[in-house]
Amino acid sequence: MGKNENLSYFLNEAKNIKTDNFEKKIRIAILGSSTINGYEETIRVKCHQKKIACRTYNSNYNQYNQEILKKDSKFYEFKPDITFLILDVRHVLGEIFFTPYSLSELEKKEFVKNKVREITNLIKTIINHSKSHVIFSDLQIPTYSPYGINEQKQEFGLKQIVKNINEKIKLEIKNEDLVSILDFNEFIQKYGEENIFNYKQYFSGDMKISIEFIPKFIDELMKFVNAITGSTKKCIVLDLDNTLWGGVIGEDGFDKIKLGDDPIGRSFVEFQKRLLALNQRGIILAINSKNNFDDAIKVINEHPNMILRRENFSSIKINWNDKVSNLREISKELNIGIDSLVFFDDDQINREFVKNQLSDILVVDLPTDSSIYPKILTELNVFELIKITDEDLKRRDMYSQQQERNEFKNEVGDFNEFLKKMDIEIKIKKADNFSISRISQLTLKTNQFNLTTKRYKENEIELFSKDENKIVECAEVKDKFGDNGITGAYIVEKKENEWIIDTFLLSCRIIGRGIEDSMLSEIIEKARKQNVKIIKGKFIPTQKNKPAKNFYENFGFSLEEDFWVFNTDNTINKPEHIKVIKNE
Amino acid sequence: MGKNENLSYFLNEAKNIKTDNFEKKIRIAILGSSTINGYEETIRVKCHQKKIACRTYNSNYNQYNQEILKKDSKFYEFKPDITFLILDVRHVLGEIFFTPYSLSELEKKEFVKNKVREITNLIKTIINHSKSHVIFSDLQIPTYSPYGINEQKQEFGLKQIVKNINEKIKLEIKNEDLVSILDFNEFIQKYGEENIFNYKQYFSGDMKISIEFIPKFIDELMKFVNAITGSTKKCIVLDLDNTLWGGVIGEDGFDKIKLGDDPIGRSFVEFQKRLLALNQRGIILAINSKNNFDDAIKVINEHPNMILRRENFSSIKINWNDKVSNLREISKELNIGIDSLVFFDDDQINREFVKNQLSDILVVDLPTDSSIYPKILTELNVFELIKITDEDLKRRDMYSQQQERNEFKNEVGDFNEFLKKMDIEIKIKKADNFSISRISQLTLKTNQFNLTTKRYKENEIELFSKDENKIVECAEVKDKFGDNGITGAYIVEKKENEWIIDTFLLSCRIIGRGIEDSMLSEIIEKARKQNVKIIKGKFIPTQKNKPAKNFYENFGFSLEEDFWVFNTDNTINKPEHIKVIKNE
Amino acid sequence: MNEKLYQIISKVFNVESSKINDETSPENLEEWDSFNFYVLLDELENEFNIKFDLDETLEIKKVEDFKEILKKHGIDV
Amino acid sequence: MNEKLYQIISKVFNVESSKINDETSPENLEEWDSFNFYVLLDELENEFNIKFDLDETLEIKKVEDFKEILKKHGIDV
Repeated sequence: MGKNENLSYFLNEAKNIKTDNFEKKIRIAILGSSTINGYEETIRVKCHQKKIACRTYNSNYNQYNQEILKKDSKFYEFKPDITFLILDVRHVLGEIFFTPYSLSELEKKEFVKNKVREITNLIKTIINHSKSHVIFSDLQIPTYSPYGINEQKQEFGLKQIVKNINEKIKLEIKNEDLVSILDFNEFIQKYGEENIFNYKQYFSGDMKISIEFIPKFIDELMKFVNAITGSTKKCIVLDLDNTLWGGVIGEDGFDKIKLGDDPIGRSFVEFQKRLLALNQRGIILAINSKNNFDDAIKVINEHPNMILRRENFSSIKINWNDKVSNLREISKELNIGIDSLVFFDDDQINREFVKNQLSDILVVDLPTDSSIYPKILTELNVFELIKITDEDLKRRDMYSQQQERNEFKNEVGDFNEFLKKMDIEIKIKKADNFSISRISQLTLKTNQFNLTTKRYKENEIELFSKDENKIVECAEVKDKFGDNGITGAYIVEKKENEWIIDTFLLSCRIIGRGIEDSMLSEIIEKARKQNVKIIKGKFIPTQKNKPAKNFYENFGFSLEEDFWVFNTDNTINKPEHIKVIKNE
Repeated sequence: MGKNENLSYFLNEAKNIKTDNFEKKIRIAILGSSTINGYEETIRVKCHQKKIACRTYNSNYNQYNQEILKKDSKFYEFKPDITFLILDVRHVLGEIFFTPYSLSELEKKEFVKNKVREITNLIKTIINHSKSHVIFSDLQIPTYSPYGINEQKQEFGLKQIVKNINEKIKLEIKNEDLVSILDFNEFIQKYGEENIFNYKQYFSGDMKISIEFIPKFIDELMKFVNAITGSTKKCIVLDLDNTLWGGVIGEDGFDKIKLGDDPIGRSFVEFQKRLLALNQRGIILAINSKNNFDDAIKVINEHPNMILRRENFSSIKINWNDKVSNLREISKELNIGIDSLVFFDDDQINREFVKNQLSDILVVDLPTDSSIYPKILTELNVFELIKITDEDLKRRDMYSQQQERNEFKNEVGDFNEFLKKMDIEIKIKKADNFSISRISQLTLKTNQFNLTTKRYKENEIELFSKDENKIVECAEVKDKFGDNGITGAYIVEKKENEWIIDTFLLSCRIIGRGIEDSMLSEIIEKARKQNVKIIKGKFIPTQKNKPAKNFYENFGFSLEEDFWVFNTDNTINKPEHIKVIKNE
Repeated sequence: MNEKLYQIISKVFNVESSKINDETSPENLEEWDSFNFYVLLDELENEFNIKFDLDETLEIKKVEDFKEILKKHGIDV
Repeated sequence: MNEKLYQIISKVFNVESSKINDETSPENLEEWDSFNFYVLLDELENEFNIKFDLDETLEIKKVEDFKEILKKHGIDV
């Protein structure tokens, strides 16, 4: 992936990028108070590596103020999707950076207030004049105070001034969905100012991040790009032996594998704890291991130092099948694309085999040293979400319920019988503040049951929801096994005599239970009530949305030119086993 | 100085330290929640290098709780002067470190409250059961949150939990003079967690600071040791050409020296800004340069990019004398010891000459690259004070006034005439909350006019001031040129029939104006009023207190065995030119 | 060793190494701009594990000057 | 090279290098304790610019094992 390449690699690669024909496209503006040469080239290359077509815009040196405040600036003309605002603490503080004594307590407070106002004003101006996300890189807390060790006991020392500015900006933008904060201090903490700040480059060209560390800094920016373009991974598939614990269960046995208690064992426990943290945040875990099922599951169920237990895994493949078949099955079972999976396996041959067969999967190159596993996981940066929705937090439970559903299905045998016994209930809701970010997330991430695959950012959904000529609604799905959360959505454009379905999608894990039919019925009934005769919708084929291909046809729509059309006088094929609650 | 030596150097050197006979002595306890092997050896060696005799105590692995809470523990038995309490964030947070989600907002707040209570309780217990300073190393803000980029938008994310604990502890101990906080996050920011935290060593032996970085961490501890033992430097003496500006004024001329405007010039401006910051905090600046006075002073007075101006320098030696003579004169003129000076000169030959002739001075080894000067200055760590008093902040002004006084003296000619015209006024004050820390600082730092050179920490002075059998008073000195602040102090032990002067000292810069006589007269008059006949005092000679040697004798005391004795029936030799105001 | 220097320069400036000689300078090579000059300095420092002084770097006007400065740091090119 | 290893060991453990041989272990050298063993590992990593795996380090019981592990990392001692 070229992650460890140095800046000249990126500068040269950037010249070699041909016009990208990737599905995902993004326009990125970088505004900075210092020299930001090299940033845009690096981000374009890193986007290219992730199959994101990226256009960039760079502000002129320290011209960010004018660019933001003048509404006809080149910056607004560029129409960015994401704007990174990178201000340097020396620049913001001016002389105060060196001589905080020159101000009284009161003046310091006034100073903080003014700076917060200036910066939030810039951020809000961007939001008001564009549709761009704004990522503000917060101010670096100085690593040196002329107060020395006394800094910590000052009422309002130099560091406190900066901390206050950061905290207050954070509060100001808290409710702005389009604004996020890049934790610049985390970046400094990780690599150290000693390395990141190069005095020579600073005096030579006002570079605040050394040339050596620009690619690492761009990785921090890429977290946001990944999240906003919906390139986030959903599921971590794990091998067991020497991946979740030290040693081989089939050879060493239950009592001899290394898990806790010794240095090697402690490293695996730490790795599991970090996996658990991701799992609790909504990243699905699965197992793909060549082992006797009984041996391995016993460790998972019974080993006293095991952190991850059976309920943490949404799919468990412990068998003697090859790893690729298992991965395909996991993808199918969880109803998520192969490109949403991350695969951890200590065995290099397995890894190469998987890479070779499944080019879309992210295979993590694990080192031979298990003590590095936790660090590797932490630095993957592929699980970022611009906003963590309730659905994300509930996902883990939802997948466990899914397992129960599958078992129930096997029990009941007959599929129709099964559906009837599922007690499915759909709540249809208009888009509101609680659901807008989730609906946007669904349009960004849903690939399989998505009729038009139009991607909409949060602010676009918000705009649509206020448009009187549009219907933006989502479906919250429950059944006897639990709550699936908001898993379906549609957007309808209302014209005088016909309605056009702009977007219709369903989270793949609930396809095939009639929920899609209930939702479509809902649209048709609504049109009927308003005396609209014609409902039209397109199916735009992609590599992934075959499951939705015959949806309109099966429902009774007929193809007329580009559109599938339905006359609302016809009978509606509404599923009987589903209870629909309208919540308008 | 062995500053860049690695840990094995310190481990071995520690074995070679013979019983130190240094004047400065310190007992240091280190309590930690993780492995702290190697810390005590390194700190002993670093103290030895600074001529501080150091004894250390190490808590057993993670036994800090018991050691602090049990009043008969080995820790209290050790009677530390300084206790470092070094808790690791993982240890304090426990499972919350990995899975902050498991708690609700309310539970998180409760958690923060409990942790703050636990830790401040530990700190306050140490203060109550010992006379030790406590230095609490604050908790490291995690560089990784399972929330990812969302952490910054969480109401109460993982990092916020830690920040809150740190902030609240800071507030809790704000008014505890014996408690300071070591900014552990600054340490991480400087060198980077990548380097400081070594997973292998962590899993192997619960080491939270990698072996490679233990000596660097001990440097952070040494800041407090220097400050508490009064080893702080007072004055920076600066060369001019290629030290305060680029180029040579005598050759390049006013317009050609590099100061601002180009990379080299910017590095000198930055260096000057950092010097200014120290100067504003009370560190005296002086110039020692071989140059034509007029050429050089013109730059200082008139160069548009000069940051430091004439008023920032308390002593200016621009002449063709050798550097050592100039340094001796500066020391004499400012009345501060050679060992309180730091000397900056780009010329290595000058530096070696000075090191050779004046072994007590700190000569900074400047690199050939001027862009590194600001970093070198920042990392010297020799200007730390445990508490910055008003006198520290005023010192710069006081030294400028001193210059005016000298000029006035030259003007007046006759010394007695000069003294009369000085309008000296002394305010004698009992020690109170405003002056206790200053009085302690004076006992710790005064060497020349100090009759017994007894060193007292703040808590000891506080104790004395509450003792009915002791007089603890200080003298605030003013004259027509300005306020010298609290520059004299004495401690008298009252016995039934005699008073014993335990401590009598005067800041060296005001010696020889009769102030010492006024202060002593004050003690004698007080005794007379209480019908005490005998005043006794010792003169304990040191290498530095010759100026005070004949003080008692000149005043009319007579030597009886170890003591100088005065009968209060005798005439008091009270200076007429000084106005004494009592403020009891 | 001459070659190694040319190689690094050609890599950073993204030009054929045959276009590099001792007289190459910003005047005759448009790929040599003020920013990638710093990138080049950085790569040379890392490659040869040396640190240039700020004032040394300000003296560099053409490829030959790189050779001089590297020689000063004990790197024979 | 053997000498270099012995030299480093002798420096870290603060014993005469003549007291070091392939069979030297915590059993027969009291200066070898669990902490300075880690210090030694750290010095060897820095000296030879290598990184040991955690499990490799757990296998070391005597000086000879250091030789084995260094050989594995391409350092011929």
